[in-house]
Amino acid sequence: MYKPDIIQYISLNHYLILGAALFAIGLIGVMVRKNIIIVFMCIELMLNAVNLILAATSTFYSDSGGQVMVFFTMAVAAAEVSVGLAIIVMMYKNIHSLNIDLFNRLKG
Amino acid sequence: MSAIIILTISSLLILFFGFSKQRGVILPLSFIALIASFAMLAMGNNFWSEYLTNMISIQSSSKSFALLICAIAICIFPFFHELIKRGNEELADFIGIILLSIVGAIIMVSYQNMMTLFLGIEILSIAMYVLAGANRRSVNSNEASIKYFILGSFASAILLFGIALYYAATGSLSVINPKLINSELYQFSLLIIFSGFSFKVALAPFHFWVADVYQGTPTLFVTVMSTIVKIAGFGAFAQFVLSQNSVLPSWINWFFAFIILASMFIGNIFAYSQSSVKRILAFSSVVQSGFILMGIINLDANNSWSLIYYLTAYALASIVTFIVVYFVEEQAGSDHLDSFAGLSKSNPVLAVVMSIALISLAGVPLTAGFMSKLYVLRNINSIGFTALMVIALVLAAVSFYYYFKIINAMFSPSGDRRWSVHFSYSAVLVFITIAIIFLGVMPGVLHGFLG
Amino acid sequence: MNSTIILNLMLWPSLIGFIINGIFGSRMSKNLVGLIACAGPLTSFVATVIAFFSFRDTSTIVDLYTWFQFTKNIYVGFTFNIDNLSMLMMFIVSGVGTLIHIYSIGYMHEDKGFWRFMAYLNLFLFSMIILVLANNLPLLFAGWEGVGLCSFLLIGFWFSNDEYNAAAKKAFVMNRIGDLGFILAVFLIAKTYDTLDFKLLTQKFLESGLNTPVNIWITILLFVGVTGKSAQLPLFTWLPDAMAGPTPVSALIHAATMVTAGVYLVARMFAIFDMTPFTQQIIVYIGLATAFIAATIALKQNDIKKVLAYSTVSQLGYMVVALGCGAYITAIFHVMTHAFFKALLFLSAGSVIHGLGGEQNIANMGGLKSKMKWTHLVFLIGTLAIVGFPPLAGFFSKDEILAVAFSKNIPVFIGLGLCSVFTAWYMFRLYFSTFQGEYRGDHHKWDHAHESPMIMLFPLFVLAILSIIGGFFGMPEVISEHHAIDSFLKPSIFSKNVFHVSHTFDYMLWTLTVLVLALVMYLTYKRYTAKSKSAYDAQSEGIGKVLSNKYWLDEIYELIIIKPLRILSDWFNRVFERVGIDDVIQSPGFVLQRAAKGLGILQSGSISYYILSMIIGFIIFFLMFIKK
Amino acid sequence: MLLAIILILIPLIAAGLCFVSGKKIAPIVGLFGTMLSFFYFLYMLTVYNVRHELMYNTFFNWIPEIKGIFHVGIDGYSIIPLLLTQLVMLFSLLYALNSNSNKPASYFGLLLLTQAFLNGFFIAQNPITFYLFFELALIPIYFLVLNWGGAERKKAVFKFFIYTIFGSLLLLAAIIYIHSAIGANQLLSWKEFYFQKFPMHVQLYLLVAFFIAFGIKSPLFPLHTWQANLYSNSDKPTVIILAALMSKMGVFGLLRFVYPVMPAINVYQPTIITICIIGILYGALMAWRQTDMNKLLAYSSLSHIGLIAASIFVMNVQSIEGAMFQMFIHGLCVTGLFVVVGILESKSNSSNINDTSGLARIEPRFASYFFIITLASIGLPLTAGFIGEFYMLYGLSIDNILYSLFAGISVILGAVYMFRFYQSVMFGKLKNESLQSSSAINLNTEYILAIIALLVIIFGFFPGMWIDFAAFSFLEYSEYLPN
Repeated sequence: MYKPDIIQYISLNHYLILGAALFAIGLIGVMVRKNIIIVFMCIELMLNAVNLILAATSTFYSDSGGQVMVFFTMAVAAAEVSVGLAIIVMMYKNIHSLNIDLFNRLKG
Repeated sequence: MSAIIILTISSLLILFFGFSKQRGVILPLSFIALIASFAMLAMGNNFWSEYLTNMISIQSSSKSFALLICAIAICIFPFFHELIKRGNEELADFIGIILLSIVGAIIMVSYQNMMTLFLGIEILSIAMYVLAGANRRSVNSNEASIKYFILGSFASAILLFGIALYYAATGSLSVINPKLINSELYQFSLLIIFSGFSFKVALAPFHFWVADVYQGTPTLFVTVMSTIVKIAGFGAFAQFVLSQNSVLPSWINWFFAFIILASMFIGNIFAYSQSSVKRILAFSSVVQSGFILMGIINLDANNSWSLIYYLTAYALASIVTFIVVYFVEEQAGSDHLDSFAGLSKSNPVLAVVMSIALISLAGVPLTAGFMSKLYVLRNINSIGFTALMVIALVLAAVSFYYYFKIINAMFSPSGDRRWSVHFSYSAVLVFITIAIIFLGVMPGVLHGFLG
Repeated sequence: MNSTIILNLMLWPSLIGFIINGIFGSRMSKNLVGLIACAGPLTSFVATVIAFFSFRDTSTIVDLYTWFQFTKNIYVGFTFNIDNLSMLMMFIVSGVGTLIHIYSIGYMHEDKGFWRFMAYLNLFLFSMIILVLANNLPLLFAGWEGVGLCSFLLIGFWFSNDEYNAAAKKAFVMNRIGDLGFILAVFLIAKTYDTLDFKLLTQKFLESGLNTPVNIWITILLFVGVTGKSAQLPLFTWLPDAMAGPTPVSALIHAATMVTAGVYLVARMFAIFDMTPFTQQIIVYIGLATAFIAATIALKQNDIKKVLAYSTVSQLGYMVVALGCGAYITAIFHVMTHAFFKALLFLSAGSVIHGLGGEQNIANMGGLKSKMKWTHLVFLIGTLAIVGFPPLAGFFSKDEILAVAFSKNIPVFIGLGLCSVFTAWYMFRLYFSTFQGEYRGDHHKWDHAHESPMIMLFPLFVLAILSIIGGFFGMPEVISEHHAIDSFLKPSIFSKNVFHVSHTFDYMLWTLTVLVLALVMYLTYKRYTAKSKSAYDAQSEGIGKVLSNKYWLDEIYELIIIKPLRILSDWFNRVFERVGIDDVIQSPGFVLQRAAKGLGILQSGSISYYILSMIIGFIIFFLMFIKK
Repeated sequence: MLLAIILILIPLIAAGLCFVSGKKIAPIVGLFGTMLSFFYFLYMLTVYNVRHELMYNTFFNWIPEIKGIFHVGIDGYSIIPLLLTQLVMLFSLLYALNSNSNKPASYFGLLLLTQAFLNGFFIAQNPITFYLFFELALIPIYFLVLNWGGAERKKAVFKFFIYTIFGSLLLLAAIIYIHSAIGANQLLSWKEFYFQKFPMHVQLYLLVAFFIAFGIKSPLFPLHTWQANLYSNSDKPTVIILAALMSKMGVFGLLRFVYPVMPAINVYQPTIITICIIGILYGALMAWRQTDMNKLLAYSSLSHIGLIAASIFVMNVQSIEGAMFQMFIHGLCVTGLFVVVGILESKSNSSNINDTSGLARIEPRFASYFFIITLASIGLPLTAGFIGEFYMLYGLSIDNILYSLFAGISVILGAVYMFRFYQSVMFGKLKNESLQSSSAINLNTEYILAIIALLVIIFGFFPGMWIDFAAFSFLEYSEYLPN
């Protein structure tokens, strides 16, 4: 399979570190943001960070599995989004707000 | 494989029947589908797997996991007849979704490749997010689904990250005999993947969702969560460990031991102070996961049966408990301990089966729970974690405390008017209870059946 | 005649009487009950007589059956030994027992629990016979505790009175303290000599005639048992209280038979006592102290039975001194004579009480000789016998004890002499204040005062005769070469000790005795025949106060033993059980509750916190992974 | 056919029948079941050969995966506890028949279930089977007390339950450890277990586990705090089982389990025996000042059991014989005494010893039975109580005479508190005339008392063969003792 030259110059670790960084950003976002939509987007960010790693790795090993996996991930993410948005709509109907910190009635 | 297809098609059919007029067929159809798939699995022709480039193979241990899942589903389904109260569209939706989730579960326990693992987990989880929010009007249910959804997809992302690292380390998504395994990256990926699994099976410290979600979710669906999801999760866990066990680094046992310890402590301590029965059972399920994990330490194909035995015992017991909780909730409107007061007077059958199920969860001899604990404890003791075994048993005394707190409540004299549930429900419950005791009296049978 | 049959005839009749009376007594007529009750001891007595003629000077072992096989070598059977010592004791026990049974028929006739009383008496006799005939220590111990039990039952016979119950319990418990010593001694013997059979033991003792520490411990522990049963210091305080029981009980159990069991035990085990002089010293001094303390206390008692009780204690002191000197036969001799005259005194005192309708305080008596002349006569005989007026029974035995003491240890002799002066004093005081002078009580009783019926007098006469002639079995060599008791008991008690005193000493002693007695008689006559009760008031100062308060011994025991225990136990009950044990054991539970409360914040319900804590957990694992 | 396992099956089946049968029939079924097992056991006894090490045994591979073998049979140690169990269960059911409160079928079912598990416990021939019944026997008792008894029964039984479970889980840990230590060869009977040689520190751990497990069950001194409340709050037939049989489970367990840890015991003996002796005296002192009859008996049996445990720890033939015999006699006595307490309570609706007095005048027969049982329990010679105490104290004195000195003090204190109890309820003036009217002593309670009184006297005169049972088993197992 054809590898662009640039792959030779940038080692896999760089991709991994970049992915990890993106992943961490998303993760922290999930932790700190209150608006559920944003939290949701942060999760998407995490997934895409993973996608980056997968794509890079698959190219690196010239193994197509990774790229297939990326498509799977996208599809799954889409499904998640659909369900998630439905749940969020329900939430808005119930408490007329998108702040997840209002959801701490179940505890202890 | 054909089981998966049968279930998928039937779930689509059921969703379709939801709109159309023939609604009586929904439950029978689903039931038939389950039994058919069970039979298919039992016959176990692996005809399809090479068409899927060996991404799924329902072989020895995964086969027994899949069988277990179907069997448990068959045990649960009769109670979904209760859903008819909620109108037929919902009935169709929920049944369809549950069938799909079972498909996901079967995929989870039989994957050979990270892609199918991820796919299975997501199918199962997304279905569960929906079920958690099944009571659209109830804020609790809504909160449960939100929490489950956010935390769950977060965990999936973590797992996926682990998978990606694994891929980066080994250069292949297949879990079968990975290469380059002595790289740091590989071990790090293991750490992350196991953390992801731990979330799915609610092991401390990744257990936080479990209590809130169980409490908010409609109880019938909690039954599914606490049985099928857990079996599937541990099945996937076990599959991964089995595939890697030749190359797992030694520190992973300590990692497991640490998780077990954490689960024992946190689960018991939190359950100790609860007054909502569903929360008690939720936290106790954390403890039980800890015990099950004992079965996974240095798992290999020879002693995977002990894991299956434990899962069976746990699943049977928790079906009974949650169903009883469901009926009590129907009557008293809450799952608080006080609403169990006098159950022995108002409905002796439920009281007795609940007691036996709880006794089995606590692990008294002649119940399945005792045998399963015996197996896993002996397992960890034989690999030198004697201290861990002792601590686990000492903490189990606490678990006796909260299980028998429920029994005390049920046998307290404040018995008000009698109320009874439909005969067939009681019959199924009694049947399951007998199964629990039978497994406890003749522990060899299941192993023999699994071959 | 076959020894087994004779033994069975000696042993079982009283038990059979007990069973019959105990089960059917409530439905049977009183005469029948009395008949059955008396039949038991009488049969034993006859059997003893037969035994006396058939196996004299032999030691006949009868093994009925195996009680238990204790260790490989130690066989503990229902085994009995008919030798001269046990036969002599049997004569005393069954003979005096029979008389007292007969007496009781008259004495207790009016009582509702007559049948119960007779049954208990029979049971007592059975236990006593086991004690006397037993051939091994456990069996002797069985009798030993059996008599304790019966004394418990009989002291508390009128059980609706709580003081009597208390007295009964006190007696039993104090005996048990002694019994613990006894049983420990048994263990030591079993460990050291590997047998519990008297015959073998005596042989082994004589073989290994060593003064080893273990032997000293054995003897001391045995003697602890003796102090309990034979009312020596420090365990004698139960005996005066035991007078709560009906008078025949006091006569039979607490004067004639049970309390002499200790003396009998030491005489049985003479061999080991002979080889431990240290213990013998202890025994001598304890005996002396007991005799002295009891005698002095008796000087100030006004209850007719209490006086006799204390005199019993002091007489037991005499016997124990004799034992300590190694004069076992002398001790047994005094046991015999004492059984006669003390039983006589108690029974006649009982007859007085009976006649006066339950009056026991001598301050309210006097001049009774006109009312009950027979009782007066026999009481006088008893008094003379106990004070040792020649030639009555007490004279010879007591004189022998004094001689022994003189030959061993002069101070002890002087002490004993002093005691006998006291004895004379309180006995004559008792006699004069009861029978001489004028009556001091209320006249209602005086009018009803009457002589006892014949059935009560007959035993008195028999005992009176015995108290007169009883001494002649043991004439000192001054008078006759033949000392009957001595030669009779030698086969059983062949201890080497010899006591020789010069004849001049004997003569001096006798003259001194007579003179002192005459003096005391005169003084007491002057003092206690007066009309006023002033002589009977408890003094409020000086030595008199000490005596009338019995040296505060009970109070001291209460203070140093019972009270601390009670406080301790209350403290256990109120505080320690809860705080000291329960809370400590449950502390993990408390910790758990705290932890559950404290960790509750982790489950805060907020998603961000959940994720945070998950991340923290993950980081911990990551660090583990780094370190690994 | 003679098989030990039938001793489990008979009561088990009877229990099942009780559960299904109605309120009227259940008592008869239960009584029948108990009598059946009683006579079956007697029949076994007639054929039993004293010198035979193990008879009537059954075993099969119960948990094949871990070579867990189910093995029941009768050896010398089992005989006396089994006899006690059959007798006491018979008495307990007889008493339950006439206790005026109406008992549903499940009550008798649970009693029978208890008997089945207790029989199983006493005939268990290897640790796994032993543990199985050790924990099972707890469950029916738990439900018995939970549903029938005094006001605070819930709290009391819950405490008891959690304590006992804690102990038995430690025992489970120990057994699992032993089981995997034995490894390849299977743990068929006690001998394989006794054959094990563990390193010293392991022995110490095991010893601690055993001591806690059985010490809670018995109970021994520091672990007894559940006892008094439970006894005073549970129904009489139940408390009879608790005091007469459950407490024996503890000491019997010690007897079964101390062999492999004997070296450790020999090292730490002074400490262990001291703890036991403290317990003996503590129990006696506590019993002395109690006013509640049940609590008095509870503490008195704490004292007695402490003595038994101590003499098991010194482990010589006399002490073991004595312990065995005393288990039996204490079981009988405590049964009788609790029946007496039941009668007294039903006469003067109070369990305070000061609320009853002077009964001897109106109930002479009852008084004499009570008195004989009291004498046996304070160990008077020619009653059976003496034999056991004599043997045990001698066994202690073989190791150290001081042990028997201090343990012997409890014999004195025993007389103190038992006579205090007896005198204050039986003697004195007849306080309230209501006692006179209500005669709660009906026929079958009187039978129970008479039989027990007779037995303690008979065993007092003829203890011989009963002691031998224990002796032969001891000699048989003693080859595994360190010398």
